[in-house]
Amino acid sequence: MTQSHRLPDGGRVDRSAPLRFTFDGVAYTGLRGDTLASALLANGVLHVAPSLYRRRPRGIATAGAEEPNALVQVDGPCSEPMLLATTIELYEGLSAAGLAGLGRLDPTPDQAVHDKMHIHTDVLVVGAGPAGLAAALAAGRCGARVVLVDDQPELGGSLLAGRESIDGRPALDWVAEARTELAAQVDTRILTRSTAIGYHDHNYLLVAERRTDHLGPQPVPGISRQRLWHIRARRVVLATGAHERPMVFAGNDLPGVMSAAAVRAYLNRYAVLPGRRPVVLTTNDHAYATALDLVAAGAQVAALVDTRPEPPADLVNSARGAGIEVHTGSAVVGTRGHDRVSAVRIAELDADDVISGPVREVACDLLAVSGGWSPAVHLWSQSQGTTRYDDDLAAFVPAQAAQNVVSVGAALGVLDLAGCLGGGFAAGVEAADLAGFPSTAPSVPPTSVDRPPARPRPVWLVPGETGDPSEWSDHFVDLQRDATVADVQRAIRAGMRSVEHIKRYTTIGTAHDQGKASGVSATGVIARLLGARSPGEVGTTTYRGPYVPVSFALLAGRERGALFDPVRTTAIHPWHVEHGAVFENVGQWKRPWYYPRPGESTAAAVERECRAAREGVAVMDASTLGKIDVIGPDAGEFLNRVYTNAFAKLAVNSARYGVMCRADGMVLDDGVTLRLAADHYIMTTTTGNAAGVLDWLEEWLQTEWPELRVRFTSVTEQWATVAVVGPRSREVIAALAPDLDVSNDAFPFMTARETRLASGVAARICRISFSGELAFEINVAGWYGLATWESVIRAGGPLGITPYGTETMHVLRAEKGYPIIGQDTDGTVTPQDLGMEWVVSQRKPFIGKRSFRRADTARGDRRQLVGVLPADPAVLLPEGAQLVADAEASVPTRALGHVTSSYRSAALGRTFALALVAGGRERLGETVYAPLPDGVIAATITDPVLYDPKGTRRDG
Amino acid sequence: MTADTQRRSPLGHLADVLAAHSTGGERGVRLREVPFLAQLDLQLHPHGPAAERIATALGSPLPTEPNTVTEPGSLQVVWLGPQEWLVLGPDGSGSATAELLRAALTDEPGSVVDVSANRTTLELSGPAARQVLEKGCSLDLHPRAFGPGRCAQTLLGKVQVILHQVDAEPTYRLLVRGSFAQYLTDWLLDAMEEYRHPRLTP
Amino acid sequence: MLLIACPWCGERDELEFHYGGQAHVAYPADPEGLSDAEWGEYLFVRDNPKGPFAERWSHAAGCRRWFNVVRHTVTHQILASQSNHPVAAGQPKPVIA
Amino acid sequence: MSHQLPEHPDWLWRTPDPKRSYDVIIVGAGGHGLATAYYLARNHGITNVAVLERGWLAGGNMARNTTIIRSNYLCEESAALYEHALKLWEVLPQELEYDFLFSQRGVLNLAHTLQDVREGTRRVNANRLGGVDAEWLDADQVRAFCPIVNTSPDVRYPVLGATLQPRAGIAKHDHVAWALARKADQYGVDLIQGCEVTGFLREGDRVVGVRTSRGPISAGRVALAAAGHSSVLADLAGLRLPVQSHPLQALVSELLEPVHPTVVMSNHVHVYVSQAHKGELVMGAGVDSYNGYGQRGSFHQIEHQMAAALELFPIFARAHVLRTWGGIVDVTPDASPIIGPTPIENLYLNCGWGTGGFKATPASGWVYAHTIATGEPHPLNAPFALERFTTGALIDEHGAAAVAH
Ligand SMILES: Cc1cc2nc3c(=O)[nH]c(=O)nc-3n(C[C@H](O)[C@H](O)[C@H](O)COP(=O)(O)OP(=O)(O)OC[C@H]3O[C@@H](n4cnc5c(N)ncnc54)[C@H](O)[C@@H]3O)c2cc1C
Ligand SMILES: NC(=O)c1ccc[n+]([C@@H]2O[C@H](COP(=O)([O-])OP(=O)(O)OC[C@H]3O[C@@H](n4cnc5c(N)ncnc54)[C@H](O)[C@@H]3O)[C@@H](O)[C@H]2O)c1
Ligand SMILES: Cc1cc2nc3c(=O)[nH]c(=O)nc-3n(C[C@H](O)[C@H](O)[C@H](O)COP(=O)(O)O)c2cc1C
Ligand SMILES: [Zn+2]
Repeated sequence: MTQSHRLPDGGRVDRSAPLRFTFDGVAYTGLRGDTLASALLANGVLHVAPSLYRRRPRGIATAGAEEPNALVQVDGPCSEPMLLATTIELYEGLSAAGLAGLGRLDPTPDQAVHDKMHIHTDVLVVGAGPAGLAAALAAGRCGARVVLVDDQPELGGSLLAGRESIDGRPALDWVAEARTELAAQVDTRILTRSTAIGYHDHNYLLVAERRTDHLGPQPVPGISRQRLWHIRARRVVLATGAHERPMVFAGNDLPGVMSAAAVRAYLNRYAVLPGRRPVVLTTNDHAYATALDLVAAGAQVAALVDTRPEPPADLVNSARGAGIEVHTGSAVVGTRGHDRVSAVRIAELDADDVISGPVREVACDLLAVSGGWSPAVHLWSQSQGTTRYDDDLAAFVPAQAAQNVVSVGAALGVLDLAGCLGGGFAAGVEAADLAGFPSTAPSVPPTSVDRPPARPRPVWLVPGETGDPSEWSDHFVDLQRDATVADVQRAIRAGMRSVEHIKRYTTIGTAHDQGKASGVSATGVIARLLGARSPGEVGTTTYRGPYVPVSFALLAGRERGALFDPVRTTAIHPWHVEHGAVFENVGQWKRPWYYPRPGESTAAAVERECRAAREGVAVMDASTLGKIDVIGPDAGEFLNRVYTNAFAKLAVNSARYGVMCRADGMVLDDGVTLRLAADHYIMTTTTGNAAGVLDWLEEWLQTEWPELRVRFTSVTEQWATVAVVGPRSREVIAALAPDLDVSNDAFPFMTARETRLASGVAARICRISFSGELAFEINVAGWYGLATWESVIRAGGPLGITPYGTETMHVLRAEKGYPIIGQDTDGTVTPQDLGMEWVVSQRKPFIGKRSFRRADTARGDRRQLVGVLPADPAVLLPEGAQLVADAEASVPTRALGHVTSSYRSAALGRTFALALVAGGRERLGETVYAPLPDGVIAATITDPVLYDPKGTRRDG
Repeated sequence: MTADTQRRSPLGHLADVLAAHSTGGERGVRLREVPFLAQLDLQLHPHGPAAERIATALGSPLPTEPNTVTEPGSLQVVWLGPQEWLVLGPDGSGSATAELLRAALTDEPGSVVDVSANRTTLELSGPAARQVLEKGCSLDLHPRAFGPGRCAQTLLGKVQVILHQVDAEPTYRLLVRGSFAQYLTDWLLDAMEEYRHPRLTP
Repeated sequence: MLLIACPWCGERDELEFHYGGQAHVAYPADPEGLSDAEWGEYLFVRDNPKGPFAERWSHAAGCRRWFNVVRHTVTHQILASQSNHPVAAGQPKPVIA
Repeated sequence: MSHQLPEHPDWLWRTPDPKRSYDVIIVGAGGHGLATAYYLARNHGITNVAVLERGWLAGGNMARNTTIIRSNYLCEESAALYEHALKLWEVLPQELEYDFLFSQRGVLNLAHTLQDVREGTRRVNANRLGGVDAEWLDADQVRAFCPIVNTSPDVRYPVLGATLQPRAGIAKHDHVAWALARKADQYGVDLIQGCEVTGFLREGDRVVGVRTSRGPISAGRVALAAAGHSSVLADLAGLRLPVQSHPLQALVSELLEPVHPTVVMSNHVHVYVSQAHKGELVMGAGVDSYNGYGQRGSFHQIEHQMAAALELFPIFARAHVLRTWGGIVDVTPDASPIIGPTPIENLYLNCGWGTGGFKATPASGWVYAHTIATGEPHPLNAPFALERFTTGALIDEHGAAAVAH
């Protein structure tokens, strides 16, 4: 394929590097330095895909991120939808297809890596056009840390598209020197191919860097495909340039209608001639350069249409001098053509934008349009800066800053190069100064000789040749949403007045381009149709991030798969893995759930584990319980205040179970606390609540009781805890801890002993039981956990010691009626509801106490914890089953309560459950019913303690 | 059987993996575990008589400038908060140091808790070490803001760490709770992967 | 991502902190002496201004200290943060009055 | 193929100037205020009503929610209220003569831990007793119902099952608001935009009207429906509420060919996602912990949301975030709303819907209109009175959903 529209020379493309690519299945060749769009145009391809709803032909309309039409799906190991041909850098073998505004997700797993970086800087400059470069140079020279980001592969911004000069030399020479100087500054970082997508509070910006996309779709080993930079900046300089606006006239969506600035970029940067017989339509000075560059490139410019009755004479003369017919005070009022513009219709407009003369048709193959310039205020607005409408510029420009930020250059509405350079430089010096790097030797800013452009004449709505706005259904306001002036008019007729309503009625501005270039044009149209004095009266819709769409994968970064969320493991974990444990996620912890033998069912494994604990000896890794050292002369007093029961008088080396409530009286956590010395306790918390409880303690100490002399240290991982449970546990402990007298008298229930194990390891052994059986907990320093566990297994071997998991632990405790916080409670349960009046001190104050007297909390018919025995002892009530009094009650009906825990019990020889039941303790013996999808289960309410209610087993 | 042969550090089984993933050179980065450091959590009022006694006993005052570390003798004292420090020492030095600190504390309110087994230490060093941390740490680690002798309690990825910069190479130490050690190591190895490959030329 | 100055550790990302709601809400001196309505108010009712708000934060992933901040709830500007005189001033002020 | 949205009607509402006096003034033209106005007229014949809105109609949370509608709440009181709403949703498109794309495509609430499974089963059983459709699905059934969900056991938090409410789904938020507004306007209700309530007119202990940015307006009764701004308004009346306003964010992708047939919510991994009619994926992110009136949130919430989304939906990797935004949600201590009279005569309160009030819109309007018209709560909102924070009779929905979209 020949590149029929490639200019013979010029441009920033590498003619020695031809690249093959396919688009919609057709093979083409382009050059390194091309975008997909410029390569297509070089091959004479303009049309991309039909429009979304009306299936109208649409072509490449711009040369950048504001593109409304040229959406493509790019093939690769995982194809990617909805990329812009105007921003995709061409690479060898690129394959893409046009999309009609609707993407397709590829189910192939995405193997690409995306990562993140967090950096800080004194000055962040966004945009490396003349204004941004000048700002970065200046700030860097002051010694500030500078980060300069730009979304293009090379620095220069709009200079890449033009033929300007700076300091009397080609502007791109200056850019090259600036780049060299910046690269030499130690503390300056340049990020190209990097788009600032978000500007958040406290000067926090997000920058999306495309690291390998230009190399092709294959992952590059070791290099993330894209990277999200999190940048905290002391000062920000926004030099994001301006977007050229489209104009709204009949048939403005035909392929071949293109932004004049884009045409200039295609000519000068990509050496592509988008049309051989163009017409230029403008409201302002800028498009004259496009017209002249077109002539220079060999095009025959059929007409230059300027809306202004009296454009600057020098511009008109230079155009006429180049052989261009100039129509002043006129506009293009319509286009002709099917798949591509073939002619435009030109007419004069009077001061009220009404057609005031004959319409002339001029043949052409391209219409370059400059509807004016909208400063790219997106990031500014995201930073909560305000904008105001500037009548002279016919644009919304930054007004009041909300953070430490300034806008410069075209982003501020400064449209002359000299102003951009000077303003950028001054802003760089100032930003550095405010960040603490005053300039010692102010250098001279670079200069240019151009002058600020003359006043534009925006024509927000070019009238149709016939009819009224309600009929102008090919005056497109939003190309991607196929939304037209007729749609806007309809919204207004329906009563809509606010730009936000019209947006939502018409969907204008909600497509992929988010109205980047067309949004202000839409405001202009609305203003016109509402009869508003100026677009400023109507305003714009809210600018929201991201500035350009970014992939989910980029935002997810590396928090995927194995790194999605931390996995916490105990010191004994390797043993559990080796011995086939099935794990349960408890918070971030992995806890053994049960240890099935080969071929064994869950139920059988749990039954076997339970039996071992009730009849022989069993062992569990209890290391995940939270542990907090509570130290100080007021430790006891402190515990008295946070627990419902008293701890101040607990004997040294004794342990006590405690319950904590929130201030509203609901159970927060429970656990056993051991007193190690007069001023030293160690508290245990539930696995999931460890961090929360420590926070809770610190909060009360620091914010309410700073006078209490007590300190907390989290020691959860300091200690590995091995629970040895069962009537024969004493034998195991005796073997392990030869120095310890393990007899009941010498080592009673709820006491602790420090000892040295036979292995030489120092241990603290407690007699605590969560199963009702004789039981011991061995605590050793975390790094001895595994060895200690192994020695327990060895010592218990002859007794058939059986490791057990959380499921067995749950069965054993439920048989004893012990609740699990979070399973048998849900934040609405008091200790009294759990039947634990005994744990609630009547004598001392504690957090939550006052709440028990509230009307509802004191009610007798609150849901209370009871046991529930299914009538059929083989039937297991599902946890979460609801209980009703009347099996026949018709729906809707109120439940009495629900089953919180339910198990098969080997010890009881039947199934059983715990439930929270309204007035449950008054209902012992009553029959209740659990209506379930596949039938009703009858059950009897009982006391929750079903196993060994007298507690005869805990001493062995 | 002596107790020491029974000890397992949380990452002991990964020593070879860490070595294999470490790289040298201009953008190299190395990771290793420094197991079994003695660690004592010390809390007390920074200006009471006990603090003075501790200064005398250690031969240097506790660091009171936030986010700094002092190095009396073979110990390192890491500032954790206005009234809290972590005293680090060589393996085995814990009980002696604890005694010294407790003795100095006497009956002044405060606490000394042996937390040697609570955390393990990862050492990350080499020219790319800072970049590896920047992948998941929001602190400003630029030499102007952070450097040898500085420390912070912060987040690396989703994991809470005590970060301590040891030297200017840079070498960092990361103290992490044992239960998170494996995950943090996986995270670090993944973040280091980039530096095993040639730099991408623009 | 707010940047919050811990009076002790310095400026850190919001993620390191726990939010503690309105500042200066003291635990009632005598809860038992309160009516249900007063107690309910203490439990559940907090100011919720649109504008400057004195609130508590705890540096949960850092030094675990609680402190007060005045933040504008629309702009998120931090208008005041409990000042940092950790050592010189001796015993840190009880934070919440 | 993507769908073009149904056309809006040719006529929506008038833009009247405020009269000097109304029987009822509703403050806030969000979904709840509009539904209240509609039902005041429809059910109670009260039409001398103004809805005052400081910004543009339905531009608050109504413009920014993820449109999830379901009634499978945990507490009986909640389920009854939300189920009343669901039944109204089922008839409203016809009644309002407006196709607001109510789509009963089902909502899955995924369970990832054994505790999630218990809670899910509890909710399913409670819902069935309450007359709310609910099913429990195991992981295979989840995959069959929504094939793009990753039900592999190898992920960090595998899907262990889900509750399904088949009648639940989504509706197009603005269309809903406009449908209500249009009918209210037809009944003669004045919808007055750009009119901020800045104070209350009082006669002794009674409220007799409001001060506004457009002058004082008197009223027989004043009913607040200001969502995130409820505390600010209550404060003007000297009332303190158990409500805190937090930022909550959401986002959309570009338009994509249909891949996601239902609505999936996961509290544990934190994902809420549906695919709207046009084709965009609509997702909710987390609530910021701190108070905020800025209609924007912290970006880490979005990043976390994306990681979570990819954990559950690997196919979303190359979808793109097109736009993010935030709302201001009014959160109560028990995550349930407050609807009823206030201690101040003639002043009524409807707030505290937090992250989940869109789905309740019709029922909220129904019961609130009843309360305003009769001075007494409707049986459905009686339990949701302000007094519950004194008695302790909270309707605690935290157990059911940390975020109750
Ligand atoms: C991101 C996000 C996602 C959500 N997702 C869901 C979901 O999936 N499902 C669901 O059920 N719910 C969801 N919600 C919650 C739901 O949007 C709200 O609960 C509900 O919209 C609140 O009721 P409303 O529509 O009346 O509020 P709003 O629309 O906020 O209406 C309140 C109105 O009061 C006005 N107002 C305030 N002060 C004054 C004053 N002084 N004078 C005059 N007017 C005033 C405001 O401008 C506003 O228009 C979500 C919310 C958010 C923010
Ligand atoms: N005469 C006129 O009417 C007229 C009109 C417009 C522009 N201009 C000329 O254009 C130039 C403007 O210079 P300037 O420096 O202000 O702007 P610029 O357009 O030259 O540079 C802006 C740069 O910022 C980049 N950018 C924008 N948003 C970004 C983001 N979010 N993240 C990363 N990069 C982003 C752009 O790609 C571009 O490279 C001047 O030379 C001026 O004369 C003239
Ligand atoms: C369900 C839903 C779908 C949306 N779809 C789109 C969309 O396709 N394109 C878009 O730009 N915005 C979409 N939005 C977001 C709105 O543009 C807008 O951000 C939101 O209403 C909040 O308003 P604000 O951004 O003006 O503050 C959607 C919002 C919702 C609630
Ligand atoms: Zn701190």
